[in-house]
Amino acid sequence: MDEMNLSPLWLSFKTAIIATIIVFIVAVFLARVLSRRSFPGKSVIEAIFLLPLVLPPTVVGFGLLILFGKNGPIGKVLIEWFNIQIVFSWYAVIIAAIVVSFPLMYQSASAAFQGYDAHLEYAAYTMGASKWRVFWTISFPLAWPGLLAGLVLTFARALGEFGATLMLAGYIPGITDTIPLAIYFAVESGNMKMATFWVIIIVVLGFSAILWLNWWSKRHMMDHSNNKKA
Amino acid sequence: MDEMNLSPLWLSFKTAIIATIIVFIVAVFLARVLSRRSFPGKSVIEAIFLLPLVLPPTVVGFGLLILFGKNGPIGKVLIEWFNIQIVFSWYAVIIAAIVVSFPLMYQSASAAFQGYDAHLEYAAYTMGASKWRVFWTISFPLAWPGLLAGLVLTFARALGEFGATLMLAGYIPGITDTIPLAIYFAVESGNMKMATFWVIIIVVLGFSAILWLNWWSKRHMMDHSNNKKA
Amino acid sequence: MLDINIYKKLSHFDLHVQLKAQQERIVLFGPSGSGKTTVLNCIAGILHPDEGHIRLKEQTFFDSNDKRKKPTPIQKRKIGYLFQDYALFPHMTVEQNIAYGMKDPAIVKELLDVVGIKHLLKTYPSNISGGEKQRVALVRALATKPNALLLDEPFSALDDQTRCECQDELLRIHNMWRIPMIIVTHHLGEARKLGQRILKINDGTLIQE
Amino acid sequence: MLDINIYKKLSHFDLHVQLKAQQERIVLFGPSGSGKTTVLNCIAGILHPDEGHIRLKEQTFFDSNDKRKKPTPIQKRKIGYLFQDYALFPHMTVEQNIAYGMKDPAIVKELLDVVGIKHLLKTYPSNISGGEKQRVALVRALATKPNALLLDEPFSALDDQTRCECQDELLRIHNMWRIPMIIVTHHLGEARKLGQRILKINDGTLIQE
Amino acid sequence: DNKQTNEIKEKATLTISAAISLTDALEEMKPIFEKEHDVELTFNLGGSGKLAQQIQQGAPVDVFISANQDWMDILEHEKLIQSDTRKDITGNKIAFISSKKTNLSIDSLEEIDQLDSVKQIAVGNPETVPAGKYTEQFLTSLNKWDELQDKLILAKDVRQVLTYVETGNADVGFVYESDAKTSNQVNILFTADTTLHDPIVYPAAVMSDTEHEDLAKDFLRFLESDQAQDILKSYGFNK
Ligand SMILES: Nc1ncnc2c1ncn2[C@@H]1O[C@H](COP(=O)(O)OP(=O)(O)OP(=O)(O)O)[C@@H](O)[C@H]1O
Ligand SMILES: Nc1ncnc2c1ncn2[C@@H]1O[C@H](COP(=O)(O)OP(=O)(O)OP(=O)(O)O)[C@@H](O)[C@H]1O
Ligand code: MOO
Ligand SMILES: [Mg+2]
Ligand SMILES: [Mg+2]
Repeated sequence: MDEMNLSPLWLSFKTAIIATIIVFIVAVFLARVLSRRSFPGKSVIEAIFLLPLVLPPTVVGFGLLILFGKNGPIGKVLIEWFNIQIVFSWYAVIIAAIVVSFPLMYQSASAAFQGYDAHLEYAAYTMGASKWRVFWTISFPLAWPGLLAGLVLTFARALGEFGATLMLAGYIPGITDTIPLAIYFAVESGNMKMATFWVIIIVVLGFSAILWLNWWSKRHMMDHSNNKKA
Repeated sequence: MDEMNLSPLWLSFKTAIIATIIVFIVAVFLARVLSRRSFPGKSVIEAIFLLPLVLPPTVVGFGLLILFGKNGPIGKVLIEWFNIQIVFSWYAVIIAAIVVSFPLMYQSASAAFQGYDAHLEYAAYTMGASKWRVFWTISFPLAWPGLLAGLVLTFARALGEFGATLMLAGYIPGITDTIPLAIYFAVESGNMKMATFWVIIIVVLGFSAILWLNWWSKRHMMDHSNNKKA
Repeated sequence: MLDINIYKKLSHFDLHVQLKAQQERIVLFGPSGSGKTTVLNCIAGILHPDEGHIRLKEQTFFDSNDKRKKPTPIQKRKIGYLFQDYALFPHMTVEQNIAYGMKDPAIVKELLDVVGIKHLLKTYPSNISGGEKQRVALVRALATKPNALLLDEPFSALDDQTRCECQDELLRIHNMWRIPMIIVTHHLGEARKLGQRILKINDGTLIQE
Repeated sequence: MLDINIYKKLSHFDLHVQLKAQQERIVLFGPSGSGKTTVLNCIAGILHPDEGHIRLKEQTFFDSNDKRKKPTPIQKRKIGYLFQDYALFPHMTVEQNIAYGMKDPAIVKELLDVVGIKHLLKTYPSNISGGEKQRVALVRALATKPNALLLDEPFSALDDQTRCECQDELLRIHNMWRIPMIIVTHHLGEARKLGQRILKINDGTLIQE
Repeated sequence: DNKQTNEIKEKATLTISAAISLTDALEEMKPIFEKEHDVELTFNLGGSGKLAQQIQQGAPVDVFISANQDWMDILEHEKLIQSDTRKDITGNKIAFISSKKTNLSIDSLEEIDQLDSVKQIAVGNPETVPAGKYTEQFLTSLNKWDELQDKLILAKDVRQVLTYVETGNADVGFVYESDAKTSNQVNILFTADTTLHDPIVYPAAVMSDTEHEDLAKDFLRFLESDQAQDILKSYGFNK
């Protein structure tokens, strides 16, 4: 504990937030597009989205390594065209967090968009609102309780991600050492003090973020339901 | 691959199903009780439920090991009173799966119970229905889309659980070797064929279960919404 | 038999309603927003008055003077209630909706014929018209054979002929059951036809007619 | 100006409605379940006929003979619609509901006074009475200053006085805007007062009066 | 009475927590020992640290085979093992590997300076992975460790090092010789001079609270037999 390096805190925080934002946007979009549609193979697509949850994170990490590695189909292109090396970089940390938390957001969002009365969207359309506006002002707020649940799960999962990160990003102090990795290596080396320290940090970080999210949601998204019982 | 031992398949299947059922019952019950109530500290309790998601599974496993180990507060009691040894047994596999998948079900269920019109429950009460009956015939089916999402997440997560299991249950062939553990050890011993075999098995298993669940749900729980567009 | 005395603060006025009903049909008549639905909700147990009491037969549902007594839960009050917005269960067919609290299948069989929704039994509420929903809600409320009946604008979505048939049926059932009924309506003709007593309410206060 | 010809199979009968309207008020009058709401839904674009056409001004919204043409999406039709079940947005205050598609703030200001819901502007729809909801939905539909107006039982939850005030206001607005209006009602007096033409519908078929 | 017959019928089960690198060798020994002693062997495999922590928390283990002395020392200090049974049963070497696909030409220790040209070097985290610790000692004694810091990818175990090298994401890596032999996609360029790092040994011991003390001791004895040692050698382990 002598020379405490706090870089994992900042790194984990940054990663979890950015990953959550990206996952939220992509998953909400996909869920909205797919939720009111039915076509053959939809179930299969949705099952594929769940893959990162079914597979142990190490295996997910292995798959990502094959894809994004120096010789992988995506990794190669990125290096040759943009000179971006994914493996062992911060990008790897972000990608791992995104991939493992995506299924949580997708499932939650998909259920949320089925949960309210579609009639209200029609009402908005009759008032001349565009698809985009109806989405943001009607669908999104009505689906919010489910979306919030997904957000919380996503953030927590992204923050706690370990197995896939370790595989794709390696453990490079100062660059890819998120808190979960720091905890893992502290535990493995029997440094229980250090491990406990980081566990407390990640719990505090996770709690504050989730409590803040709930508070924010109550204030800005759910004020109408607070009034319900008045 | 010569002497293929299929015990991980059966073990993983059994574990995921039993864990999912237990998690479903407990999480739905808790979510229902807490969802329509507000008291100081509720957010904190709900954040605690999310702990197993924020912490890396290995750390969760370590925590469980301390709780359920021979000298742990719970482990001690179980051994002395019931002569049940948790560590290295199938119980450990189940416990690990339950703990890591609980947050997914709880969050989903909690959102689901906020999502429908509480007025309908009152209507059922005026017809003399008991709390229990209203729960099963009104609240539960109306919350179903969200509960289904939670079920899918729970099953997938329980099936894929690895880190906490390895810590609490060890890798004991024939007793605690779930598919994720089998994959891990196949990879560790460089047996890529075996690893690939198990990855395929777990994907097929996960997919079949999830597709079946969706199919069953469409048949038995959501027939009214199919009709909506007719 | 039904004895209520309700005082409740609402956002724009105070509700103060006192009434006693034997086995009679009382019409609650008053402008929109005057507190009619709120009165019914208090009797059914969905809302609670700030002060007062609610009694039916020998049972006391609510009494603000008796501090130890908790309000009787909705499901123990045996009060049939047709909600203004119907509150049909969207995941059940019309038949399942009606069967949910059904005590008297004989009545239901007759009613279905008279109010003309027999052909909709296997349909879900999202697939029927507004007036059809209202009639389903009516049959559902009557099917429970309650000790008292609350009807919140029971026929507002019906055309004159259907409305007339439904009114007649309601009168017939009242003759049979002899229970207190409180009927909310805006329609003066309907009030005269259905009400043995008509109570006018305005801004939360009763004006005996 | 409004020219419709709708053929649509429903579960218990076929809907077959043909009508042309200039800038006039048409009342659609008929028993519960006869297809009135379905007609309005087709005009608004929420449902599509199996065959026929729907035109307003120079625009063709739907034409089953023109295979290349897709039905015009709801939001491009500029048709104001008061839904039978109001369809107020539960997460917005009354004020936000009305402002959602508002084109004509002046009209809204006047309307709020006349229909008597001004004191509810900051309230959420779950906290207002049935008749109040209906008036909010009316103001919301008028606020969009549409090219045609569809009103599905717009005054069914109102007491006689409020109803009368609202009717008068509607007439005044029609005189100002001169747009086609289709009004569904069960109330014969209302039909006579509002309708420049009354169309009777029964089991999906029009009977010109 | 009934209970006794049950006990006689049931075969004793010996639980052995062993460093994961020994998996294949132990699997080959299993039937031999089981036949000789009418016992069932159960292996609990994992990283030495994880195994030791399980034992600290009261996991029912009879024999522990660690891949390093440190964890065994800790257990001994906590009196969890029977000190007199502790023996070093085998050893290993650090191997310097590269992917078969690359044409790197470092064939001996003398050419190690060419490491400067490679971009990434995978190595077990010296704080947790024994192989990493030995690699650190080895490179430190060559005065290379600090110089190469920026190129090091720290892995959580030796297998991860292998994966990085196999997939070409790291140019080279340091693993145990026994691990290198499990992969047919890597070349062993050379093995480290054993004098340049602490001896790599695998200590084994019987647990203090074992219920099968004699069998456990038999198993340790068996591990030292020629038959067992030959098996270990065939997988790259050397005392
Ligand atoms: N859930 C609620 N919370 C707070 N205030 C409410 C709520 N529902 C209604 N109110 C207000 O209470 C008053 C009485 O409402 P109530 O629903 O009892 O009227 P009503 O007589 O049934 O009217 P209507 O004929 O329009 O249905 C109104 O001013 C209304 O705005
Ligand atoms: N969503 C739907 N899907 C299928 N059938 C429907 C649907 N809505 C209504 N129907 C049926 O279509 C017919 C016409 O319904 P519609 O709602 O147009 O009647 P309406 O004239 O508006 O009646 P009301 O005055 O009771 O509202 C009815 O027989 C009804 O059961
Ligand atoms: O299994 Mo080990 O302890 O990394 O050699
Ligand atoms: Mg009312
Ligand atoms: Mg209608």
